[in-house]
Amino acid sequence: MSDAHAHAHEIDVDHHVRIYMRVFAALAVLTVITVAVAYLHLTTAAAVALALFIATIKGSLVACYFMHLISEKKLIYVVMVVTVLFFFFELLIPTISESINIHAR
Amino acid sequence: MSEHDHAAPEHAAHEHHEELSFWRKYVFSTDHKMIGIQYSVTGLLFLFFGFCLMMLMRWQLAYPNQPLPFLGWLFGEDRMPGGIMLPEFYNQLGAMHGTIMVFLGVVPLAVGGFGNFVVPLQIGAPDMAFPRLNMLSYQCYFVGGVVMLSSFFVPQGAAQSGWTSYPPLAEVNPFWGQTFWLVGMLFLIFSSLLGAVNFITTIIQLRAEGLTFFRLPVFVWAQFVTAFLLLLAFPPLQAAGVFQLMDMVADTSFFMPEGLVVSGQLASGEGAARAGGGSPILWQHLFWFLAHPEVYVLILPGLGIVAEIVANNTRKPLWGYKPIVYSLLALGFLSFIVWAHHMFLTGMGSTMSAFFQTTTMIISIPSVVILTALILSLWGGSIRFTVPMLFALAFLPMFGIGGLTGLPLGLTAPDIHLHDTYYVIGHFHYVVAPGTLFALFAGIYYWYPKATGRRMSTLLGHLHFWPSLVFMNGIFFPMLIQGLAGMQRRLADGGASYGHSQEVIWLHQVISFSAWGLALAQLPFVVNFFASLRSPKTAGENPWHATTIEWAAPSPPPHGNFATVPAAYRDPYEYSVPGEAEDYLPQFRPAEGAAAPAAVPA
Amino acid sequence: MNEFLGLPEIASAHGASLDNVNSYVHWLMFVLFVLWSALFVYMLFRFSRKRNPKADYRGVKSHASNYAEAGVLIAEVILLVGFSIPLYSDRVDDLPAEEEATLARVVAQQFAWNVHYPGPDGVFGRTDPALVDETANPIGLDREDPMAKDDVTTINQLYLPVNKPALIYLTSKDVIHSFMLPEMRVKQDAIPGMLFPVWFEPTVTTAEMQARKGDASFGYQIACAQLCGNSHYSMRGFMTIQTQEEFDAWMAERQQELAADEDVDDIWG
Amino acid sequence: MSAAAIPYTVEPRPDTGLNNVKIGIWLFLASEVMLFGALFAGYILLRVGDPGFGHGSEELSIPMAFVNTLVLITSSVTMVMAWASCMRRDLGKFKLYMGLTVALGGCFMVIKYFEYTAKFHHGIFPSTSTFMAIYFTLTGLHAAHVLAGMIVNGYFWLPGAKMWETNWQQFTNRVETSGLFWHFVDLVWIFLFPVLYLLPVPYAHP
Ligand code: HEA
Ligand code: HEA
Ligand code: CUA
Ligand SMILES: [Cu+2]
Repeated sequence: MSDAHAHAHEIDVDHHVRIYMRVFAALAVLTVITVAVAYLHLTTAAAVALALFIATIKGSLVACYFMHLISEKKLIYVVMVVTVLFFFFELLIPTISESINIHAR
Repeated sequence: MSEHDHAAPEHAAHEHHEELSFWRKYVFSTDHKMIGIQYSVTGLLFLFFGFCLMMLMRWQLAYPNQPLPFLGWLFGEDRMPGGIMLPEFYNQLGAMHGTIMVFLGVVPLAVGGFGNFVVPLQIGAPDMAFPRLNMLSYQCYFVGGVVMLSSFFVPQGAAQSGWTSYPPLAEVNPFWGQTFWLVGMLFLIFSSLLGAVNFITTIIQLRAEGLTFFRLPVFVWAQFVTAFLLLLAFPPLQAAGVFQLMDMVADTSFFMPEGLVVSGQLASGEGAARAGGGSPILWQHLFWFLAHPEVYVLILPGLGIVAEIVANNTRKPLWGYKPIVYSLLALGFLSFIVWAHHMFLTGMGSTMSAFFQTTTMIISIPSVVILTALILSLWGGSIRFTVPMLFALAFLPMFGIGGLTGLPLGLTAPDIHLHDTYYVIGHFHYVVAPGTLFALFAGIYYWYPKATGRRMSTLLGHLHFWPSLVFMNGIFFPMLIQGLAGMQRRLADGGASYGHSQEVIWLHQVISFSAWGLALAQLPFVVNFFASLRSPKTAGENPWHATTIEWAAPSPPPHGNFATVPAAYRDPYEYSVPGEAEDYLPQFRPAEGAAAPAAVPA
Repeated sequence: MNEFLGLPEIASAHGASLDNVNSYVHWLMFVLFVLWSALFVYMLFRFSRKRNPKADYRGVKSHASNYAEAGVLIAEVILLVGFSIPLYSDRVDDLPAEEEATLARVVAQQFAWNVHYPGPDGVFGRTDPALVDETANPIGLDREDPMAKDDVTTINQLYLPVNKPALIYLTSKDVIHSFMLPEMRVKQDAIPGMLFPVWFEPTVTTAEMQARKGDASFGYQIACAQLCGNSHYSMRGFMTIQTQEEFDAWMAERQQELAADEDVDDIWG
Repeated sequence: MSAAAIPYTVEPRPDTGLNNVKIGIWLFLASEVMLFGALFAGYILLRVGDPGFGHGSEELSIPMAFVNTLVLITSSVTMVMAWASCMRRDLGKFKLYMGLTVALGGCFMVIKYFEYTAKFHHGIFPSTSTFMAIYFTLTGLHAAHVLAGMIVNGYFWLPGAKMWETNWQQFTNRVETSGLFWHFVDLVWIFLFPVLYLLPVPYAHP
């Protein structure tokens, strides 16, 4: 039974490896782009937005393909969705403390 | 390939027959039951220690600046010269009481102890999913505890900035105590994270056949939600702890703004050791992002225990099992978005405060639902007033008072007056002391026969319960009155210096005598706990005639727990099923003539 | 109707409205607790094993509890939307104009409350941490600054006229403290590096309160409500509420003193 | 009977489709997400709140960090190849790729070391400014993760590989697990790199 299991995987593996190589290339190119963009002298807001945008793409590539998130089981999705939600609650912290600063002089 | 698959079980079976050495059996054990017992006993000892710290403080509060009779000399001239407590020692005791009770007492007992011992049994598993991780978790806890304890002996004593360790105070107070506190906390956090991973995996993966999620006992659900809280709420404190540790040892300024002048010395900014530019508020956010979920960590296992015991002793199914489960999940979720209600008076803008007031009011609703369900479960029951049931019943109104007093605190308008007064102390002690502690006592009385195979004395149980109930209220109700009068917390002379507390200051003596009385009331428990270890093994597998799966195992359960792999055939609390001869129908008992449950549990 | 709470005497314009919410919540809590307890105790008797040897598998069949829970929710919404949110917004958003208020800065430190009035010009002089001298100049006021010439500073003494809004800018020089005026129903953390406005309108002078209490030694106190170190427990300041005339006279006296000091400086400096 | 054997350590549980370790590592990563989330939240709060924030940032070496980014990304690929080699049952290839992964991790650490010492030589320490405090703390914690990953991977590379013979499936699962951790560490760096090194810092030159 587990032989069949392993066998099923073996068929995928070559296909997977090809994808890994493509992701590798994409990551390298995106890294170069990130650095290049930094020399464009954009406004801070634009630079932050762009840097985070590219980083998010790269991060998603790693998560989806290297970490196989793209074909993961539902349970893992549930855990990660909850986590990401709380992660955004965490990022509320600076906003709240900004609301404090409105009154500070 | 199939050879490999069988290798592991054979190996384990082999191990099972070997006599384990003393060290492997009691100290470096990977058996969830032994680890649970290690956690419980260590936790109880810390509870006792935390209580002792508090009894010392209670002398100073009742009789400020009078020498402590008999014991004063014990603490040395730099803590209690002439037996009179120095304020810095009072502050150390206060900070360590809070830290020890929360992180070294209740959580280890409720989660590490009960969770470890009961959860695998209740879901019909042979052990936790990761036994070695489990052992590591206990060891981290132990090291954290030792670090915390040893901090009393470092130069200038233990941490003295409250269990909340607010900077800048924490960072300008004596160096070693605070640094030890931080290092200890990092160990405790790591321990909790390992435990949380283990619990969640165990509950998801190791449920017995037929034990679907909606057949899980409430206690398992409570531990499940608790584990998620620990897993996702502790990391922010971990980050904050690292930041503060950097501030302590590397002179960074994460929490230190510019231009501080501490005791006449410029402490940050141009010309000082630190650059400044940090924010004290950041610590508070990261701390409370953990600490609010943490208070639900303190209560949820207790609620779970009470639910088990109420169902068992009313001899009927819990009323509103599903609402309880949904409320637990809602509590877990919402507890991540109420943290700033501890920070209403840090100058928060009105929009943010409106947001947090609203979430705080919303989060009280699931608690009301759970409590209502537990109370209404009594309706139609046939109540057996066993010792665990007494504690569980007392829990309900005590948690009621504690929870209700949370409401004025959750509304900013009343909180302006009540914040940082004894009202807050009264509020949360009602939930954690006659609330959680009672639930934990109930759990000990309830599962002691399972853990040891022996019964505890009912008489001693009564002698423990009734005075405890009286004294607990004698301690914590007057605090609410003091708080309403405006008396602040964390005062080393109990408010003697302030005009507005004069009218309620006499209550300190009532409280202190109740606290010492409470200590006496624990004697029957301690005696019962140890003496019952020598009583005959008469408990049998199922002394309470209960329905959940842990009662299918022998008492005490052997390594690997069950003689035959159990399965679940029905809901967890099938008591007094119409048409049955007995008044309980265990979850693990196959229905007559019925086939085994579906092979794939959903 | 709020006496049952045992709150301190009230001496500010907004205090009563805060107390009212406080008592409404407590009434709600009280009613809930009594109803639940009554039911609870009744059930303990009615459904004890002695009276009810055979449990009922189904238990409660009515849906009354849903209504009770909905009732709690509605009560909370009313308290929230009707009282607490607007009252708090009143505290932090509707600040009085500086011209119409008695203006002061309070700088907390271990373990004292430094009070800083802008003086007749209504403008605070410059302060600088580098100028701090714990005995002579605890807040580091720069007397060279023209705006600082008429500034009045005190330690632990806050004087305010009655029936006029007081607007206090609160900060701290070392650790976090909390500025608490129990009779005014005022409490606000004083956080280093931040400056918060606090406002209230005193309505009872110290003398009136002494008469009301029948205690000639009574004085309002400034309490510290946040653990701030060893002497947190005794970090006590004093607040005197006077009539406008008394306050003006006090302020004039301080100005004379300042002028006298300056003369001295001129002679010797 | 062998009651102590814990089910689903190797084979997936039918209803979840997962084995224990897989769930365990993802839960652990969830907590790591929250950890780095808190660190980022702190970074944003301090950056927005402090006018003197950027002091010292001009000393950061973008080339070194750029190279390090490529090193980590490459190590992620070798890691995933090591796992693929397990799946293909090619022990030799596995050893090669795993060795490379560990070596690249070491390379990252060495570059990091030079970066740090360069700072110290310029008199820049964590206490220099809030920015440098954040820089050292975040990269330091990240480096600690790299080190932890190297230790685990190193174990599977050399002594742990014995399990290949006794329980190939479990070994492959373990490699996958440590791979998940390793990729996560890489993922964190992907965010740290632009955020710490590349973003224009307000008021960097007072
Ligand atoms: C187990 C711990 C625990 C629990 C469960 C709670 C529950 C709640 N807490 Fe509490 N809280 C703490 C522990 C806890 N708290 C601690 C430790 C602190 C102080 C920390 C510090 O500063 O050091 C604190 C402080 C604290 C504050 C900050 C106060 C301040 O510093 O100014 C606030 C404010 O909103 C608050 C609110 C609440 C609310 C709304 C709930 C709600 O969840 C409560 C909901 C429950 C109910 C509403 C009860 C329902 C009851 C009935 C329906 C009647 C039943 C009657 C009978 C049975 C007879 N708590
Ligand atoms: C879980 C949390 C918890 C628990 C259970 C308790 C329990 C108690 N607490 Fe504590 N307390 C806190 C958490 C807790 N506390 C926190 C967080 C603070 C704030 C600290 C700060 O300001 O920073 C605080 C502060 C605090 C204060 C205010 C101090 C101040 O502001 O200056 C007071 C005052 O009386 C007090 C009293 C008590 C008392 C009398 C008990 C009693 O209920 C204790 C009863 C204990 C027992 C009944 C244990 C019995 C155990 C045994 C007998 C073991 C037997 C052993 C074996 C069988 C092996 N506590
Ligand atoms: Cu100042 Cu407490
Ligand atoms: Cu809270």
